[in-house]
Amino acid sequence: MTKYVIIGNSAAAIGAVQGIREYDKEGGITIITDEPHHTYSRPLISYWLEGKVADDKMYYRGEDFYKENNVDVLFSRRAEKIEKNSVVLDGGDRIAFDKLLVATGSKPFIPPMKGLDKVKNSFTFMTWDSAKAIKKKVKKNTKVLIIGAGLIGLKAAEALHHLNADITVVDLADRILPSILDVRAGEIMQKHIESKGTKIILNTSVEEFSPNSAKLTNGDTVDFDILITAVGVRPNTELISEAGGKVERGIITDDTQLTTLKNIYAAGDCTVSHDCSTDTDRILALLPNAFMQGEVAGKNMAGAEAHYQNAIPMNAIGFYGLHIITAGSYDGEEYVEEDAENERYKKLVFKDGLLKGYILMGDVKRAGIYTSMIKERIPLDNVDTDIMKDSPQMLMFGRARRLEKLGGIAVKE
Amino acid sequence: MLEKEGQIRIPSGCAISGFISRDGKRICGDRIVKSISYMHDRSNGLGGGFAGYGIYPEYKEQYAFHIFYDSNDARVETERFLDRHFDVVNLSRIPTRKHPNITNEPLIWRYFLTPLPTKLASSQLDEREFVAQCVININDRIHGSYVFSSGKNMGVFKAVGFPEDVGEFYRLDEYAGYAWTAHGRYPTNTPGWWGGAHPFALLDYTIVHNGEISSYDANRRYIEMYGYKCNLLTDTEVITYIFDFLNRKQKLSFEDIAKIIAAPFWTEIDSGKYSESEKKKLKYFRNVFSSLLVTGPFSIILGFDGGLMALNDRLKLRSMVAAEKDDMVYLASEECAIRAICPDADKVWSPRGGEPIIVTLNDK
Amino acid sequence: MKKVYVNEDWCLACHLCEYYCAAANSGAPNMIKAFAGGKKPIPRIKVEEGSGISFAVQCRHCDEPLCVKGCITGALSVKDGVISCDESRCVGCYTCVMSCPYGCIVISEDSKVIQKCDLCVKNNNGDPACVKGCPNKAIVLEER
Amino acid sequence: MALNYYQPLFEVIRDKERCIKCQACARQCANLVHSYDEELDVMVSDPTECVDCQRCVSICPTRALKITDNPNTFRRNSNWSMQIMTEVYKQADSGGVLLSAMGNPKEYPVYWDKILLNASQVTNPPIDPLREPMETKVFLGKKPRNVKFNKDGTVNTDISPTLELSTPIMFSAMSYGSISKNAHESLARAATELGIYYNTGEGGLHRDFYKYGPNTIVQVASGRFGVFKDYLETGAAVEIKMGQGAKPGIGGHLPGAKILEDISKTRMIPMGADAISPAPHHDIYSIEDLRQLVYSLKEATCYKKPIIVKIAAVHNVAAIASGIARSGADIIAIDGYRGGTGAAPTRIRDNVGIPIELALASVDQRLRDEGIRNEVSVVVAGSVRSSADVVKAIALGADAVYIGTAALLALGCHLCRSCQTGKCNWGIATQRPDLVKRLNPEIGYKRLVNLVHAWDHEIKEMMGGMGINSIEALRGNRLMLRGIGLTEKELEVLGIQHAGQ
Repeated sequence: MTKYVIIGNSAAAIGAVQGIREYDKEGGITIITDEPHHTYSRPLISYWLEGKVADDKMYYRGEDFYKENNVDVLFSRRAEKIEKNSVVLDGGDRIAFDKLLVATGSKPFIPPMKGLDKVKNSFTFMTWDSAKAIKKKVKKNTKVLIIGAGLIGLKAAEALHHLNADITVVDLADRILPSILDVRAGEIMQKHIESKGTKIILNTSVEEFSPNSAKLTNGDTVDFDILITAVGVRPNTELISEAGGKVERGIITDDTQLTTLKNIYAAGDCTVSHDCSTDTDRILALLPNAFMQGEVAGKNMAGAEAHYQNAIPMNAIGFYGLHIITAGSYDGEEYVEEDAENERYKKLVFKDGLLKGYILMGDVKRAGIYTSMIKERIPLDNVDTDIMKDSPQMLMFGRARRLEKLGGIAVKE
Repeated sequence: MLEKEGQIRIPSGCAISGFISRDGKRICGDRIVKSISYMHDRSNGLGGGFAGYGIYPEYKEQYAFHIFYDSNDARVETERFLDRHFDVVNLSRIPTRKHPNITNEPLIWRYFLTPLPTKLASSQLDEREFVAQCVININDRIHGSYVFSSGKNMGVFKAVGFPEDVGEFYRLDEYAGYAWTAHGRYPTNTPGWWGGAHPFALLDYTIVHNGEISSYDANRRYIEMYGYKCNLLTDTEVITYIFDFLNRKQKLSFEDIAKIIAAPFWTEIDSGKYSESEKKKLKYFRNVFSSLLVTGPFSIILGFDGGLMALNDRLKLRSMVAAEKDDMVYLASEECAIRAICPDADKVWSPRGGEPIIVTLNDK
Repeated sequence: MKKVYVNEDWCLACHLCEYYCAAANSGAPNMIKAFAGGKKPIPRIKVEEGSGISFAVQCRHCDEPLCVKGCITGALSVKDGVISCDESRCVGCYTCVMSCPYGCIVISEDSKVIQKCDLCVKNNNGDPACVKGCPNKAIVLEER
Repeated sequence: MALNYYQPLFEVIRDKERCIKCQACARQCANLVHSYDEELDVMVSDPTECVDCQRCVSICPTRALKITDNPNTFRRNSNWSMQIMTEVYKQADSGGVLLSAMGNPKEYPVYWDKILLNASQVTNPPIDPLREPMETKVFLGKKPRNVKFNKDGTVNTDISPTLELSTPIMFSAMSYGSISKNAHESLARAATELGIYYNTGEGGLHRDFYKYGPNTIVQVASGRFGVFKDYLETGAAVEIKMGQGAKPGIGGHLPGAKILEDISKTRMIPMGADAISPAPHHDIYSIEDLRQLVYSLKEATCYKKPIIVKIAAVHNVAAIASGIARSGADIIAIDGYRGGTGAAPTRIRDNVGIPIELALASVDQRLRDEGIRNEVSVVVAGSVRSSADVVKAIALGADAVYIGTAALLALGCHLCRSCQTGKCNWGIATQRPDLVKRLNPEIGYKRLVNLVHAWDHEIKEMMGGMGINSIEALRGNRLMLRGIGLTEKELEVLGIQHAGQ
């Protein structure tokens, strides 16, 4: 019987359990997690904070999940290091493995900021516990300063907005959500968020913190009751690097999710993925990506053969009720439709005869059809581009693809 | 006034019986009378009759015509016709015995005839066809005259009454033949007419029949295309003509005729029990002679020169029992009619629907 | 497993599948009530049409469902080959909308959750309403 | 036109309580009767072009629609009916011949409905078709006069070419062109599954349907469309069409607009050219000429296929049939005056020809009187509407029947009788691709199979009741028929007695 050990208890870990159990119903699986919770969905913490999701809906899988899949979970234990075929836990316990998955995710990055140590109510926003800590401190009109206008910072802002907090977001960059939106979409979104009463200050950083205020580089001073730092994340790669595995910006794996170490796999936000829209290696810290990597890792760990391919950056997210779906890269020829008044924006990016990326804001219906074009690299020659530009629909594809996909009939075009 | 056979189609139920000595032993007519009398309740007194084969050895080369006349005029006209077409070797009234239950008898005459060679030659017909045409002519054209028996060395005796009374009336104890058939009739809604009693005969073919065929008009309209006239509108008449047509004219064997009249079902034909050539033949028959398929319940005994044949409809909707004892074969609607004259049969069985029993003289 | 397939050769673009779907999933006892008072319940099937071609598109119930794999809450799951959504667990993030290659994840009227074809296993219809309602067998439920 | 002399025939009634504005009616009406007014958010209708084909009524998911007669009336007049007046107005407008489609709708007597069937009671048992075999197989073709024997004394079973039918029903001739490819496919597939035959009509045979050849009767008509070697060889039998019940004495005309690519190829005429079938075959001006064509076709098909001659039922049909029976033809098809058509001049359709029941009775009797009934099989057509009509036809003497209108009804036709417009909303009598696709042959053929199976069941029930367990014993069995409400003369022609006799 194979002994499986998984470090981590989030999407990649759960994907691995499902992947393993597809092929191996017998082998023992042990999950090591430094959190005390049944597996929960990390992206839901903002919904929890907002009050939209109750405690019992936070869980990523049902409460019988471990039992049904015959998984032992060691809660609130840290994996300190990997030695030979064992994981060494805090306190020195050793867990032997035949196959190991490192799904350690990432941690918030806190840049050095002057006076930060004086701030009493300083938080990050990555875990359920961090959200719980924030919730305790927030009441109506609580003044909140958020450093970082990226996905995490603005998701936190949205949640706190629903709790009627008084929010200011500060970012060094010249626009919000620079990792997923282009300039114009960023402007529309910024206007939308500001219209809801959230203050956004760009091109600015904190010069110095006092316990309840921050002096900004633009000369203003912002008072706050609590501070949330959300400027970025760093992958947890130490276990692998210390064990001698290859690590660059994240853990390096092949497309079976095997690290450079024998029998040791890695998946999720701690790894480097291959972005097929740009043909570059990068960290794709996305839940779907983590789950599918974990699942591929699990299948391979159980002796099946699986490969993880066609990964691309993509995000489906909404802020203050305005939805956006984006995917791929924005490097190429652009097709843009904009209706700023109705907060609608569409950008399609083409390169090398392929759809490479898109931004949909406001009307995001059927966006997955565009996603599939990027991931499957469907040549634009085979597509009616006028129909495609109008809206994502199956009609733009040739009859053969329609027959195959919708009629279940394989036909040569 | 009630209409008689020929004016209206009258369905009827019945009793039939028959036997044959394969060795050709001549058996007294009282045996068949005894046999049929045991099925008294299957008749209602409105018709009974007999056919005997081998009863006229002294005139076996002549056609024996038995004729009913309603009047002397009819007899005169008929005899004129006969004289024109035949050499009349002998003529006489058929001897009868007065019987309290047999009344309203017509004039009953018998003639032994040979076709006139000149007439036969000029008709360009074969002899039997010539005789058959003459019979049909008399029956169709001469009012009050009805030829009810016209074969060689055989004769039909029939009347309105219970069959045992009819047998006595015709003094059958004075005849002997190698084969006999008998019929007791149960017509519905008619007083019965002497001519309508069974057996029905043409040349040496006689039919006694129990049943009511549903294919009647299909059969009739087909057979009438070939010169037959179904004057009586009875099942027996049309069945007799079918046998005459298929056997005498189409030269088909009695075995094959059974495959036409009581054709196997398609499911049976296709069941694989037949050889390819047999299957082909069955299909051919069902195609070519489809209009001669007889449906509805029937059990018949066909008498012919030298043999008897019994046949049931293919669903066997009418009873029919057969028995064997030495050279004798017995056929009857009910077993009692056989036991009455052959209490110790070697074998008694019930033939299946559509399965013919054909018995011929050993020297034939 | 039996799945719904469409044959565009027989699609008449009558759009009745959309109405049968919407009514079946509306919770109303019949179609008239489902649309009464100007209500427009949203179907989980969509007829696409253009240049003489038309066909209905609905969830393919993929063997490797990207929507389920990507779902951040676990609201989407596969049971006996049927992919369905537990709307009480959906937060309306639309990750599935982003993932589905056929555009078959539908956004609810109030934009709060997603809805999708579950082959009518939940709405007491028994058979998929679109299949039953298609007048020309352009939509069939078959084992292939 | 500023003055409307005549009014729409129909009225659209929409129940607003039930209508959900799904617009299915608007999307399905080729006559553009329904439409959706987006501004007012209401469905509206203009009945001017409505033909009462019932497509919208059938497809409406909430049964919100009804089509009724327009209650508007002209002043009542028993002589000048509204229809006659309307026709006068139309002709005054157009100066043209009035065209109609499908069979004669006038109130002439329907003899089928004046004939009753027999059943067994007491003296002869009815047969239960669920318990006992009940046979409906028939053969069509010439029967030998005499049995021939081989040298070894066995029966020689060689026989003229024969059609074998599992049940005595075939699909009438309907050309590709007058009906759609999908309608043809439905008929062809159904005939194949049923073990019967369908008939190409005079429009040739589409290449896609050659595979159904063993169940196909190919027709040769006066226009000779699509007739060539492969065509003749592919069919199971060849039918010479001399006439059609709906329009005896005149030919046909398929407008060039319907001669699209496939039809042009199949008919072997240029695209867009009118397909005109002359009234006579110009090589047949006499019965001798017909005999020549019969034998030409036999030669062309190596004497392997039965030749059918189809005629319209006209006054001297019995004599004509007798001539055909002696012409070498194997089967005579007679089409009564209620037979359908894709287009016929109204006056011809409604006033020419005689009822099939009378024609059949006299033809069957005539052939028997002449002793030549076995020279040919007799197939009748022209409004055989039910299994009871089939049973009556067989008992009168037919070997089999052709059904056309009933088959089209199975495919959805609602007898709006507007085939000639080419806008059949049921996808049957049209070549418009968007309409043609409305008839999915997968559905169509099953409905035809269902119909014929149902009739076959009913035929067996009726036969069983009569104590007949094989259809051949019913053929010509007129004793099983009685007339009701018929005159002596009618009874005499039909060769049946009156009920009660």
